Amino acid sequence: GKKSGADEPKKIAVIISTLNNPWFVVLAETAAEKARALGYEAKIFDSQNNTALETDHFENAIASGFSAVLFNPTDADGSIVNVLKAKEAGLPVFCMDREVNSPEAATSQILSDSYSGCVTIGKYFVQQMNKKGKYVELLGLVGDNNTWARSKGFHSVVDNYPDLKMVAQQSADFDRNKAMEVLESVLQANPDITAVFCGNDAMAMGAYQALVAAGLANKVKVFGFDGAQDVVGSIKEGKIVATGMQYPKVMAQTAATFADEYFKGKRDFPKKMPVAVEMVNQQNVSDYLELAKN
Amino acid sequence: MSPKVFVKEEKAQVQPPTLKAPAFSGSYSRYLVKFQSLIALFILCLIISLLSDKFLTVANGWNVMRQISVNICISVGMTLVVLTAGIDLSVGSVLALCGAITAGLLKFGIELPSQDLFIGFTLLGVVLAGLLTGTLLGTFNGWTITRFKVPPFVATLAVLTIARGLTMLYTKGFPISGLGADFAYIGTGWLLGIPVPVWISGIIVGLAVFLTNKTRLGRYIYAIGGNESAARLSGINISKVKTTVYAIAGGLAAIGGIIVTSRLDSAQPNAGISYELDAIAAVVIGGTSLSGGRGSILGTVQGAIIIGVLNNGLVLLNVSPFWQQVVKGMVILLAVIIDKANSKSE
Amino acid sequence: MSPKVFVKEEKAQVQPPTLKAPAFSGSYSRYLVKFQSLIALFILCLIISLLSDKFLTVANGWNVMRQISVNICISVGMTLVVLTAGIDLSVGSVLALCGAITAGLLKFGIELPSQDLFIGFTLLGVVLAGLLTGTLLGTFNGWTITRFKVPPFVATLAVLTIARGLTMLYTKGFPISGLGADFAYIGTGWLLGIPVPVWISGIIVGLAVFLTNKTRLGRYIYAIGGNESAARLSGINISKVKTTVYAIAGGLAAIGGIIVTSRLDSAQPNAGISYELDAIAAVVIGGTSLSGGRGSILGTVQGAIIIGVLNNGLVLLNVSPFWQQVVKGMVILLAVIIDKANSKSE
Amino acid sequence: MLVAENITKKFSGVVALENVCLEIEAGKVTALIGENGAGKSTLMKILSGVYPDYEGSILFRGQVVNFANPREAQRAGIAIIHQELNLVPYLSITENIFLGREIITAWGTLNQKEMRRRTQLLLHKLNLDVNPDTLVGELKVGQQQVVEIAKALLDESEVIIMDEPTSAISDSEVEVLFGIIQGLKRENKAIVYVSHKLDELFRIADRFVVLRDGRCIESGSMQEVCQERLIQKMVGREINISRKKTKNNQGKALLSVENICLKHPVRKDQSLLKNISFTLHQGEILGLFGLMGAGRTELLETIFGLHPKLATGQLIISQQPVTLKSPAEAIKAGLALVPEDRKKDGLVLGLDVQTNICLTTLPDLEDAGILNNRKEFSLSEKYIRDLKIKTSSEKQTAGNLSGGNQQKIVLAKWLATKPRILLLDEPTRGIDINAKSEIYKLIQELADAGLGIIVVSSELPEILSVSDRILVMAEGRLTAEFAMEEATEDGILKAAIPNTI
Ligand SMILES: Nc1ncnc2c1ncn2[C@@H]1O[C@H](COP(=O)(O)OP(=O)(O)OP(=O)(O)O)[C@@H](O)[C@H]1O
Ligand SMILES: Nc1ncnc2c1ncn2[C@@H]1O[C@H](COP(=O)(O)OP(=O)(O)OP(=O)(O)O)[C@@H](O)[C@H]1O
Ligand SMILES: [Mg+2]
Ligand SMILES: [Mg+2]
Repeated sequence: GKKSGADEPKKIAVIISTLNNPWFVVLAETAAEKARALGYEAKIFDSQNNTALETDHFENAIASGFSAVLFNPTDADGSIVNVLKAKEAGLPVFCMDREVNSPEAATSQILSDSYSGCVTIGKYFVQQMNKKGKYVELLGLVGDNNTWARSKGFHSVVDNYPDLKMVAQQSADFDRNKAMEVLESVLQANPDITAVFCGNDAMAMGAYQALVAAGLANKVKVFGFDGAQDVVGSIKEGKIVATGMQYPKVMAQTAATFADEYFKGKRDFPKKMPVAVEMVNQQNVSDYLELAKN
Repeated sequence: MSPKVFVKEEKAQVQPPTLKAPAFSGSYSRYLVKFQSLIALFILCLIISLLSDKFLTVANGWNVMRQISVNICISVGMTLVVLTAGIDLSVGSVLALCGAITAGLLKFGIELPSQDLFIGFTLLGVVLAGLLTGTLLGTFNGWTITRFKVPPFVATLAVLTIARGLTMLYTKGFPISGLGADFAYIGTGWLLGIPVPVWISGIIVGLAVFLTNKTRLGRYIYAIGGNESAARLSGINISKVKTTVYAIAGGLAAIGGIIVTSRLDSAQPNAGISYELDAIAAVVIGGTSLSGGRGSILGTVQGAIIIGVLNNGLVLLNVSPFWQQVVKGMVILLAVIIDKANSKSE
Repeated sequence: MSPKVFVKEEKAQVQPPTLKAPAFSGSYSRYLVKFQSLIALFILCLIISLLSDKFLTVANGWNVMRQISVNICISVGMTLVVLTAGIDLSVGSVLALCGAITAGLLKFGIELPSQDLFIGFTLLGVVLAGLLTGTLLGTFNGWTITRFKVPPFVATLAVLTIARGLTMLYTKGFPISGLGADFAYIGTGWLLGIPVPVWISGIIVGLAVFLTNKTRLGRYIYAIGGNESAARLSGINISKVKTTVYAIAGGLAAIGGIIVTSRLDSAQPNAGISYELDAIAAVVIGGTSLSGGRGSILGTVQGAIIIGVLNNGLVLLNVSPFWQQVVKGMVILLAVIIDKANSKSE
Repeated sequence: MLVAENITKKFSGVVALENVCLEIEAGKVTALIGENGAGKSTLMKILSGVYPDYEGSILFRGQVVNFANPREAQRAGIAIIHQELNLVPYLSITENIFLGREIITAWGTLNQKEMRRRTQLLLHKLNLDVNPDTLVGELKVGQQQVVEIAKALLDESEVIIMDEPTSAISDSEVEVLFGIIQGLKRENKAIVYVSHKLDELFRIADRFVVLRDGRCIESGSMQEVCQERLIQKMVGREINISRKKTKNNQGKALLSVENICLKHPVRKDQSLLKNISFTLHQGEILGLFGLMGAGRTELLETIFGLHPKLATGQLIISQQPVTLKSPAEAIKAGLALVPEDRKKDGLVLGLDVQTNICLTTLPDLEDAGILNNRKEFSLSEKYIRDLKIKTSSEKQTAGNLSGGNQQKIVLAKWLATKPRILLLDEPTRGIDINAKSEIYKLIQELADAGLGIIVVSSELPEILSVSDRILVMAEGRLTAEFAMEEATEDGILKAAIPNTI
């Protein structure tokens, strides 16, 4: 048997939407590390982008005696029930990066604002393109709401310029290989594009690869989102124009610290704590090289 | 698919010729009490409960049962399909589409602004609509398979893609959420101390056991899978039986979709991805042969429980997510090997 | 697997009895010129080229060929497996693991700090290491299937999960990028006006056609798939042949992994997800029977081309991502139906 | 009662039937005879609704009928026992017999009790003493054939077609079947009986129809015809099978079997073979007789290395003790086994004739590891010629050939290995008299060439006509050995009947 009681460290569950993408791996592992550093047991759950599996994780976490959840939801609406379930069971939930659409459910939400991040990128895009030209957008998974938050933020700016023409909008599932293949095909039909906007950095790298193979790397500007290490490096080398820098580590550490404070009695957490997405481009890339290192 | 009449390697359960009729026993023992995977399941539970004191609790028991209820719905349909020597890869997408349609109709009804028309739906209405969608998609599967002789693998793979696309079109890629407490009862409520989804999957299992053992259709399903040409020569309408089976599988996927949607209070456009693999795994671990004709519903239920316990146990034991996959693969392999070794030495 | 004596649907290629020996022609026509899906492919190409003038260009031709080269590598292995009436679901994960190991060894070598040991690898070394990994995993598949009689579906499903877990463990979930220009040549280079991946897949297809038609192993593969027990009685070592076939499939998945990794200049831990479905689709569209014993490598190549052309065409025509899936599913279904209708009326 | 007029049927170019007319009368047994591939089964399948598309017309009780499927024919009163077994292996005997016509309770559920009861009755009538709940896959081929017969007798059909019902059953079951046929005749049923066993036909048939190459050659009353004439009509020339003269000069011992035992694969405490010892000499044809289930097949399989884990005992081949652990080793040691079930163990039905023939000898057909198509072709061509295999070409799919020709392919593929010891398990099952005599001739030639041959057969006349020496088995034991001079039908049968009954 196991001993139970006060001398055993509290357990913190880190429930992450997916570990199939390095960005989320960083988020998860930082959160777990920080929790461990603060003296707790921590365990990572991978929801595999599946809200139903996430529900299972919550149930299992509650059943097996976890005391708090550091949470990266799969879906803003679908995950609400899960958060409420934890709340009912007396577990505080701290959302990281993605929010759940319920003001009361989570104890606190530390959010990266994809929409406004992409607004910023959209503005820079317009500027870099001189308000005209043909471009391609590569979407992430079409069933994923982050895909649309980013796409909408971007289009909220770019669609105001009629001379910026989107000649193709295709999905590449956040996947590097798929992005390359899709862009290869798109380039056959539209060799005259001058920019590609990608919903994440993996796709941006894939798109860049396709452009290199087609000999168009110098003519077409690639924009990404996430702030992945290789993209930040590529921005420095001038291969990619810009990306949105999200701060997974900051968000994860804040969430873990909040949990620690919660256990110590603090209750008045900010309901929403936005962590701005900063745009990385050629000018400021040196500030971010260190940050992007994993 | 394999009408070998005399299978030598087979474990032959030769019964000594008894002259007094043992009434039902024979046929029962074959269909029902084939607790093939039970030993593997038992070992698995034993190990987990030795390692974690949270495993063998009532709460966790309901937990596991509720979690596998969706897989059980799908796997039961899959078992019927596999018994006819077919396969249905479309169940995951069908689940998503039916969930979306149920949620969409419940929340928005049907609006045709051009005609100034609005149709609202009751809870029963949307559930029936969801079921109907699933059954229709299943019927479509059956139709292409029987009418055009498209191999089931391809036909249902195509429907997998099509249904996923339709889900995206219907939802425009966004989840449909906020479906109300009544609807949530289906997935989260309790009845007589048992979670509603467990009731639903239990009833489905009961009906399917009845179907396979006690009805003509069930008999025909086994016959078609065992030797299709013999079944045809016996005057069985192969197309009708197969189409019915795929329709049932579609309907059961729809039920799964409704449960998932209700549990989450939200229809996710990418729900159910790769559920077909879980379902087929449950079917095969449960001892049903992919070449048809042999297997049982209760075997599949055991298979689903093994998978569910495994998922639950790995989490309870705090296995890291990356290791989880390795361990899960190994355990599934071991479960089947133990099972084989066991049934051979018998 | 299906010893039906009078297969009605079968197109019997009865040739008039020729008295003079037709030397080679006969057996060639059986294995090679089974251009089953050619009509579907032709119609598809026709429609796309009518709708987009960019489709029928040399550049786009190479484009499509390069894009399908990975699927062709995998599908060729899958064809061999399916011909023995098996299936290999693990190819996608094996591809990812082999890609990761190749990239990892190339970039970091093997470091054992405790022993103060560092082993660097040449390009050839890492490629061989990747190949070896794939072949070993394939052998493992074959071993569990033949030694423990685990159904191929389950055995390879388990390895699918295990290999994915190992990939995650090896890469810790991060891509391994920046592999250098030499390595990139494998996936992106050109040789004599033809992309290197196309060379690779072409050579593999050539070898596989040779294997299936001109060697003992090939004959045995067909025999095992056609009637395993007759093959066993004929003195064929079933286990050896099957293990070899799964090993080849693993090795070819590794080649696919090396190409993908080289093309992206990066090994992605989540590479290859659901590639097995694409491969099986190519195999089945190409006319190979999932119950084994019937089919051909060149059929599979046609199947892969159909899928590749379809993916390419949908993007060229800028079909919306929502509709793409619907259209893709429909076209695959239609392709198979046309094919069936065509081979019947012949 | 049932009249077929000018039936023509083509299979993708091959004409299987051409303007065939047939009349079947109530209360009579009409025998349908012809060589392998003459079109007998095809004609029967047309009558019973299996092939709905054909040219010509069928009149049943004076009315033109066109059955769309076998079920319609069955409902109209035409039942058929197919030549190829059509059973579902994983269903029980009861379930197979009632397949497609289950008895339903008032609740709409299956009435298992009643179906089981009626099955029990049927099995009793047919003298098959097994539990109706036994899975058909667990039955021996002969027992399966009995189940197939039971299926046809379940409904009170007006016309019962029997396509080689006795090809897999032994004499005692044949007697039971003939009793039943007599009963059916008395009930004024019409029976069509297809068989290659002419002596059977003379016992039960009233009329005969001879088919050759898809054409009706002659028909008439059985009384007015003699065996020679029938054979001549069938084959187009004369054949006579006579009892061979025995050789007395025994060659060297080729194969000695010592104390072979074989455990039951499931019930480990029981044995399928018990202490079997015998010797086979060079140039000798050793007949192995026994009733259904005596263990002859198991014996041959054990010798051939198919049961390495369950078998014990010693094999001595040419004075060398050997242990055979797999068919591959057995082949290397000079053994060849022609299995009793050609569909299941003999042929890859989906592959062509050439590939099937060459399958056992591929290493010899290679040049530097690459198969030589010319060698494959000439090998298969040689055997197609030598064994007179009737096929449109060596590329024909094996599954499309008639049963007899399939059997010849199996023989060919084993002869190609140039064996020293040939094990033949029911080599003439389902084979026409012409082919049979050819196979007998072949066996004789092979023996003369110095091979040792073991022939398993359930037909006494066959055993008596081919063997140099006869062994008899019952319940897994050797019960008797006869030199040819002292062999009598009575003596052999007595030894074959198990003591326990
Ligand atoms: N489905 C089919 N496709 C092609 N040819 C066929 C098919 N069925 C039968 N045949 C051919 O038709 C001819 C007649 O076959 P059938 O089976 O009727 O012969 P049979 O008289 O019953 O012979 P056996 O005595 O060997 O049973 C043969 O040449 C056979 O090869
Ligand atoms: N795989 C098996 N499982 C169980 N019992 C078996 C199996 N194989 C054979 N038997 C039993 O072994 C006994 C001997 O069978 P065997 O096939 O050797 O008989 P046989 O003399 O060749 O008969 P037949 O004339 O039918 O070929 C039979 O009683 C049969 O029921
Ligand atoms: Mg016949
Ligand atoms: Mg036998």
